[in-house]
Amino acid sequence: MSIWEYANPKKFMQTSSWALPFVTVGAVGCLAVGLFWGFFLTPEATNFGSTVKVIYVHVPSAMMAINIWVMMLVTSLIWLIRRHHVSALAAKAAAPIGMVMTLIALITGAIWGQPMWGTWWEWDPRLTSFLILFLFYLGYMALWEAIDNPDTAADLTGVLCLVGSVFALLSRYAVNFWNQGLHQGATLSLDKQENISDVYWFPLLLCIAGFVLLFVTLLLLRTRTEIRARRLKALEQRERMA
Amino acid sequence: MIALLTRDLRLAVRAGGGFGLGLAFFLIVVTLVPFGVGPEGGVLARIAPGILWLGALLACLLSLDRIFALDFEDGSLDLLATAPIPLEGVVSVKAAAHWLTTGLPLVLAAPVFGVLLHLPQPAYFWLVVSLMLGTPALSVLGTFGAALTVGLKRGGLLLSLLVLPLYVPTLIFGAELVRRGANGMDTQVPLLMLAGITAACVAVVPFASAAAIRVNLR
Amino acid sequence: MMPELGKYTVTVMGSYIATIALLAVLVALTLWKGARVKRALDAQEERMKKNG
Amino acid sequence: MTMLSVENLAVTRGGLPVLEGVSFALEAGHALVLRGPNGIGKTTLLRTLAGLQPALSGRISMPPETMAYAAHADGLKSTLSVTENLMFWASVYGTGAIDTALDRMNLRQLAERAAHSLSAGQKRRLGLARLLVTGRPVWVLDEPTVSLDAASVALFAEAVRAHLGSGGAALMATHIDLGLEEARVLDLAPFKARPPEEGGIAGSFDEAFA
Repeated sequence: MSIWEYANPKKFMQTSSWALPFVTVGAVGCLAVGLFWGFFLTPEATNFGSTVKVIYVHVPSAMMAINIWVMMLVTSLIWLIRRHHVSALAAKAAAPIGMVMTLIALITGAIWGQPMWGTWWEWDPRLTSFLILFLFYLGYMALWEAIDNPDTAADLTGVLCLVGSVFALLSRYAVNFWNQGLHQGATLSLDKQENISDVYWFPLLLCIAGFVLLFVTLLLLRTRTEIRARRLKALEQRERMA
Repeated sequence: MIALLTRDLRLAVRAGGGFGLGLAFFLIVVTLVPFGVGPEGGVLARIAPGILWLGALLACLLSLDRIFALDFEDGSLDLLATAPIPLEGVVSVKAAAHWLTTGLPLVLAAPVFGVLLHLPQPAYFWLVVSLMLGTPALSVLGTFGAALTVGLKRGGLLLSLLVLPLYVPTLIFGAELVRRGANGMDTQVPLLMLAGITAACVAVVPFASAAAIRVNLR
Repeated sequence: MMPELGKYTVTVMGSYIATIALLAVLVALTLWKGARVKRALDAQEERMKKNG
Repeated sequence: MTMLSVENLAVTRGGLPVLEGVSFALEAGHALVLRGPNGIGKTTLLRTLAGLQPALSGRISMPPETMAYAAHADGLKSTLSVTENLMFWASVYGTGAIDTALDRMNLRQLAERAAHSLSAGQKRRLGLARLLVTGRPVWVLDEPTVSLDAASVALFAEAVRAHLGSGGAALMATHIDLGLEEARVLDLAPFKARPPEEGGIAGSFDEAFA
């Protein structure tokens, strides 16, 4: 039983339809509990006031924005190397989710920045990098939309994703160099968990789990749709040829 | 390969668009900026490095969609792909021809436009150096974008959307180099980064461009 | 029940509402497109079965 | 001597198989004409042979650097003169001599004219002259006689015959009769790919989905 079996569209459809109810329930549950906990039951922080509650949407969405791009990079590579259609279609399905996550991170960041820094938008390295990431998502999706032949589109977007990843990283470095910013360091992220007290940590963890599960749910749904659309296209083409 | 380069240059000269249009566009951008921000020399001098870099970048962008489109339409691209030169070589030559017809004239003309924007004295040297080092990367990356969109009917706008994010690092380091040069600050880091990015792009991106062309011709 | 958000009410509420609204749009679009494609594919398969 | 042999080849267009089980061999001094209705996959087959797209399955064998491909479009640059167009391809293929090609295709008087001032038939002749300057023995031609009048078709047939006479080979896709009596004709209709349910070869996606 190899993992590549799931790259077969039919197998993927079966497995995903089995798994969907579980991840959906998980996503809804984690998100509901996590957001409720974060919004209603956490105390104010001394330096942030009640705005600390924004981290429950800001941090998970920002994490997902980056992780989804990484996932797209991996699936693009799998497509380019092993030519599994599901892999390419999963990358296509993930892009809009990643774009929305980036948008959420940007918007909540701007709303949060207003009282904290006194401005809606600051050309801070992190914010700027996310804006650039947003542009990469837009370009990637636009390229998918523009090309008729699905395999050509998968190949070209895969190559774009590879090149884009390198340049997204490079931009991150360049932007850092260009302007040292106002943004909190990684104090609120996973690797520095000792910096954040348990009161905030557990609901944050729940929210992160919720966002991940929500992503998986949407990804499965969207990939199923893409597989069906791809099959529809193949059938129509066959009909035209017959 | 040399034959391809001379052919492309000759085509650019005959078509007339190559050298002239990019420069004229650059001039217009530089002319319009003072109308937008006001004529005070101090303000202009401060933003001149950025404006000059941005102008060069946009002028470069303008001619990108023609890199492969004409060869695709008349079938030359099919024939070049079956010819005994590697496609990686073809796209490199295309990028070189684009640079010679748009990048190089911009580099040479930039100091003149710098005068119009009150660019500070010490910055001229760095302006030319940064454009000289940076514009090849713009051409190579633009060739990649053009290769991705070669078969598309409405590729122009998409091309800009794909290519502009890739220009971010080059723009940042290029403009930063000029700004630091103008203020007499240390220029080593942006200089090395700019040169490094260009060198890496020239070495690696043609492979991606050639792959994209192969997919598009399939 | 409503927690005291003080002067940051708009900030916190705004972030949550924006997030939930964007996610809701994404979910709605996903489900809508999913249903549409499924219907189209079923119709196509039905037709091809009928025609042999 | 076999210049090009194809065994059990299947080719795809847009991810779907269009032809399957195509086999033939092309000997030096011979010509093969591919026939078949529009959309059967003549162009797809020729592009696959030229290496522009991968074959779905099957084997193509030919010695390296023997093929010259000519597509529907001639790949001419309209602002360059006839000589410049030919010189370019001659140097790309490393042959460098264009005089025989100019004479054989009757382009001598037009040598300095810009390509955009040529008539459709003259352009086509220039496109075929490009094949001569490649110096490659195997010509793969897609609709070589489109927009040629009867006299030019005869001229073309003469050029092909001379090429075959000097040990070359030609593979052509065409609707009309070229007047090349010695050419073998291969009708592609029997090789039309069947749907997978009838035992046809499956395209990449169908295969994965089933």
